Amino acid sequence: MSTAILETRGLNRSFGAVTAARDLNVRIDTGEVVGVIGSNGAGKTTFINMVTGYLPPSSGEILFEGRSIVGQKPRQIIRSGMTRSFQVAQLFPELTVLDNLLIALVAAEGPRPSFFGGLRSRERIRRADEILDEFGVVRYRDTVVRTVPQGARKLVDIAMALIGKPRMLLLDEPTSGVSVEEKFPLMDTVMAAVRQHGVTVLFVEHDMEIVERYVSRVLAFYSGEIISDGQPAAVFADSRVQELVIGHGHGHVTPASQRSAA
Amino acid sequence: MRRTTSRIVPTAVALAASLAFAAPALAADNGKFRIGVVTFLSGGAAGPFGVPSLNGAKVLVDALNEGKLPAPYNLKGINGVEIETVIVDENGGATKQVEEFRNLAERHKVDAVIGYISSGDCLAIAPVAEELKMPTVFFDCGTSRLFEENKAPTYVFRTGLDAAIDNIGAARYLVDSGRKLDSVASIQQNYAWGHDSWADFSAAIQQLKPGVKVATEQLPKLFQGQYGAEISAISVSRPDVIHSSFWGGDMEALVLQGAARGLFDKRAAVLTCGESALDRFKGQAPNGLILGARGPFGAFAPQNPLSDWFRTAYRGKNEIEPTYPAFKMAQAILGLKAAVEKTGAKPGTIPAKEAVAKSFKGLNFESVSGTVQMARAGGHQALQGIAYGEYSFDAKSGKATLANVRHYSGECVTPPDGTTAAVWIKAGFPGAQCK
Amino acid sequence: MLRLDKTETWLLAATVILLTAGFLLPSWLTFILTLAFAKALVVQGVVIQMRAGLVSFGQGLFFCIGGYAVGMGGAFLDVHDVFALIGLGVAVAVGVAAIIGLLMTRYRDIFFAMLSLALSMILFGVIVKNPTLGSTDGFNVHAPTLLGWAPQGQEQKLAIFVLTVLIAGGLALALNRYMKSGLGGVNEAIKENEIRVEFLGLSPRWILYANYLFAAGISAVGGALTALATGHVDPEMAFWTTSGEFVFIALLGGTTHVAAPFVAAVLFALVRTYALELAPHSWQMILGFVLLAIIIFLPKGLWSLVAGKRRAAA
Amino acid sequence: MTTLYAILIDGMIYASWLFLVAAGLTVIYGVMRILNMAHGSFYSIGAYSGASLVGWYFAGGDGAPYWSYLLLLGAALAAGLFIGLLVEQGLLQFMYKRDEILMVIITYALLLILEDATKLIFGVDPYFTYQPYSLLGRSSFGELTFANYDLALIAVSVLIGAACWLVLNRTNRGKVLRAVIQDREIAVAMGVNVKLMFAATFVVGTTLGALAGALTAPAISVSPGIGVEVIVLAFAVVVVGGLGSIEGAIVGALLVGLTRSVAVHLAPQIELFVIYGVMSLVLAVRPQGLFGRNLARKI
Repeated sequence: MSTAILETRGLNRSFGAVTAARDLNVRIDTGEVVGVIGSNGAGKTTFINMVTGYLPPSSGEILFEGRSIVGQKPRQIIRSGMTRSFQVAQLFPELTVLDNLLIALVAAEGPRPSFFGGLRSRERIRRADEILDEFGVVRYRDTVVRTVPQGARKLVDIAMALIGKPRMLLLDEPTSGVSVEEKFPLMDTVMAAVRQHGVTVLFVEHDMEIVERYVSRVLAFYSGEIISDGQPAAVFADSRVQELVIGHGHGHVTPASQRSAA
Repeated sequence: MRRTTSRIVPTAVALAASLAFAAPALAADNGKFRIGVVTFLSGGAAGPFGVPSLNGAKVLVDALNEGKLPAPYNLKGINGVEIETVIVDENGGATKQVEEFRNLAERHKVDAVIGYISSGDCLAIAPVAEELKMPTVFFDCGTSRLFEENKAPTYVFRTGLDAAIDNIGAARYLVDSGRKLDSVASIQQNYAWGHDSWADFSAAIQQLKPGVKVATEQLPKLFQGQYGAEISAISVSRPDVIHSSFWGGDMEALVLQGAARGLFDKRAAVLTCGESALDRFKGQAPNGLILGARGPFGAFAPQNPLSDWFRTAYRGKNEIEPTYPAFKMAQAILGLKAAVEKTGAKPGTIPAKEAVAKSFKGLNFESVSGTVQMARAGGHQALQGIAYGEYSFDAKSGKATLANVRHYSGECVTPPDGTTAAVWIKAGFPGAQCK
Repeated sequence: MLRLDKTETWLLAATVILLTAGFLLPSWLTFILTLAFAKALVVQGVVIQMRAGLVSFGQGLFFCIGGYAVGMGGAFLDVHDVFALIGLGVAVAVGVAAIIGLLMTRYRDIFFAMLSLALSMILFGVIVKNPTLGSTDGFNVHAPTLLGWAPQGQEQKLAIFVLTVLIAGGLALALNRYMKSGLGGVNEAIKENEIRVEFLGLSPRWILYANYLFAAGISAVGGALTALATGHVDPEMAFWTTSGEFVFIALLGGTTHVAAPFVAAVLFALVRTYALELAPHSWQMILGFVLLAIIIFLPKGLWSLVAGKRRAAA
Repeated sequence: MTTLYAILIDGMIYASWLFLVAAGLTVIYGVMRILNMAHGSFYSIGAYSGASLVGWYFAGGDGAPYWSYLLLLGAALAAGLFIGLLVEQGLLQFMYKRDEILMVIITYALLLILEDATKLIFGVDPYFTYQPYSLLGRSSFGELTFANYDLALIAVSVLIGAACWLVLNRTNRGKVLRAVIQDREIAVAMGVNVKLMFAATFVVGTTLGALAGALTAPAISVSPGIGVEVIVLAFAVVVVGGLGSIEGAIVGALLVGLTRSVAVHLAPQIELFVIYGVMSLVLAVRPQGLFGRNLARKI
């Protein structure tokens, strides 16, 4: 019997008239790799935003490793061991990839960065280079992020999320805006890294092939509710999922990528 | 990026150095008598004070260089040496002025500095002038603190009057003119000038007519321009007299808006700086409005060969009557000339600054405002009377004149040395000699 | 580690050169330099906030506090030692910053700019309303002493120049370390993407707060030195146009290098002095055009010129 | 009692003036996201052109005095159009890519330039063109007298406020404008000519500024530096009301205007702080101003 790392009870959230989350009860066990599918506006990102403290839920309970984290700031949740990546990579566009990682490393060392200890310490640069290597983006080391291709940016984004040595990682559409040929290599790299760190993963994804290939379990969202939860095969077989999610899902792969590219 | 300092540091030093050596060239010792003239060329004080004073300076300096002045100033330039002016804008705050003063003294190597309208600038400059041993003539700033803080001056002189005198004079004028005077309303610009003026006036009026009530004290921001609320507040408080030290555009705006709203109907109002707009009101000011000129200047200046000459020369150049700032500047320059020439240095030479300061101390000299005695602050502060009069506009001729003018001698309105204006007023003007 | 990097070596060199220059240059020039360096310290305060994406149009607040601390310390507390006076200024400034910083760090962009402007204008108002502080006229600073030594006249000016150069040099070293430190890096990161910083587990607000206090402290030193040099303080120091000047100089130099504000401040002082002589009626206009030119042609400030040259040379 | 309605009328008059001064600023910010420091210069340029034109007209002597009001408007329009086009076409249009705060500094440079330019063109002598002000006479309420010109100003600014609001909320042009405000990219995609919109908006903004100046000119003595004086005021009003919102500017002006007139009548001592006090207070409670929208960033 494995233990729940993340659990939500009766989570609700509405924006005015729109309900983005209705009575979400999710339980994710340590070591799972969970995929979240659903058409746009189904409430996937809202779910991640609530869990990571960016959006306060209208009502409901969120437990991380048994402790309630509702009302905590994102930074507190991050420090307690749950980090996330973003649909549109959230980086420091005018800084080099290396500096992006160095700052993530500084952050990982504690909430009060030193006034005078240099940012580019040998130790940090060594660690950063390891990470660059691990994620296969060495060639962008000294490039300004603004000019780095989407796929690489996504990797850096995820790498920065992993630097904090989280026990749980939430990936928001890791392959959106990434070219078809880049997708699988990217996911392979990510999952390899994740497995190596032994991190529990939940990721939102439109691309069903990706989901099928990497997850042990699927949550299907539709208009703020979970309409199906279980083994990928089972979920995909579900008629409602077929009709409400996959139909839309595929239809929305391209728009999604456009959106995040913009 | 790191390595770049290597270039910038030397460049900066080189730049500084080159300037240092450029400096003497700039202050070419051309044998002329160099005067730094500092007055407002921008900002709100430029129009009413700065430019008239600068025009006054130009008229006078040109005429002096051509030796056109009536006696006793018919000696060309200053002591026979041609005058050259270095003009500096007084705008920008005391810190900048101190910087510029040092430039004048050490880079331009001027022989004397004349200027400063802002009291803040005078207070900041005085110690620097003493430190640099630079004869400095303040022509307009009125703060009483000038010689209260700088007790033993050597090089600092003021040919203009202490602002306390404006307000003591104003109080006397009101009392002597026998008006109904049970309550006074005050409207001053909200800065040192306004605060001090009101402090002096209210103290003086209390002395001269005990029991006067203060109807209201309005302190609008400097350069506010809109006085609707203040005018209502004053009207509501129903004072017999309104006192204001407003100057420049603010004063004109107050008069215009007040007149349009009947503020000055059936009550007296005294404007201590009013004369500077005598010819600008064009009948918009009500007849009977009491105006001052911060001394016997402008329209209050006595008839004498010098003032007649100055008026004509000024009109000739600027098509308008010279106002008091022009007179005060002229007075400062004449004072300096008189002081230099009294050193006895042989004509055509520039005496040492120490000598100039020595002979300026306690000097008596003829001026566009009559005879001036440097008889206060140990001979560093001019002692002169003050005058007030009522605005009277003749619609037909379109000319404005002053009616019911009263003059008060310097001894009547000026505190003797060794006491501050405030103390002197509180004590009931001991030793004041008024006819 | 106390190994000096290249910048630091050069900063030390510059400090030494300037110290010697102080004894050779004419006193009007050393005076301009004194004021310029003092001003540059305030500009440093503006710059470190710019690096975090905040533009302060009210740095004059702390400049003024520093200056008045010197003036009032001498006039009312009978403190005359320069170090005590400067310390006093810094203490008060940081104290004030610690309070209003709690409010300020909630704002970004123009709101930060406007609110900082409003706050410094409030101080301006308070002083103007206060006759014992000389209202708009301000008041003169008592002659200071250096650890018991009371220099006079020329000697005093020189002493203050030396003091200013030493303090400026020291602070430049510290700032250089700060800019290259972890915290310095995070400050730039906040400018780039505040949300990401939050999602790295840091508190942007706390970091901006620390930055704000630091900036306040430096600016106060600048104010104190200015007051000591000119021997006079007045509320103009807190007026918004004064703060505008600091922003002006910050842009002139650029935010990329610790030495830039110093060079920019010197250039500014010289440009202004000469503009004032060449065109006493339109020197502001000249400044305006210079500022525009900088923004249009050198968006990263004069420093990019030097940096650019280097790149070209390399 | 008297004091009460004195406070109200004075407050109204001052508020309407504040609105006149702030309207142009908020319009420009609302559409272009430019916090225009040079707005004060537009105000003073308007004031100077109005004053000099009217002064010249009356110097000419004969001529129906009432035409002078048209001259004021004419001067304001001419000045606004000219300087607006000059600045927008000559400078700003190349700067729209820059970020908000840099635009503030660019307009600060503009302010420095325009201040001296005005001085060089119009000189430093105060312009004192009282005729349009005294022409309308006065009216008395009980023991208080007001200048009809000031009362008329209330009407004018109400008109202008209404006009701005209607254009923005009730016309197609306005709807397009609001689209531009909401999202520039989408507006462009929709084929809106943003360049034109911006140019038009800026000119309207400057003209409003110039108009405020021209309408104030007869009541004051126009002298150097009046521009700089109004900037901070206008900022305060706009920031209180919420940057870029006309409704905000109206409410901001009323709030500041009335508070100030209360202070003047009941506690003259604090007059100097009122404006910044109100501003800091509002910002502390509602950072985006009373009517300002604050958009949470989407991630």
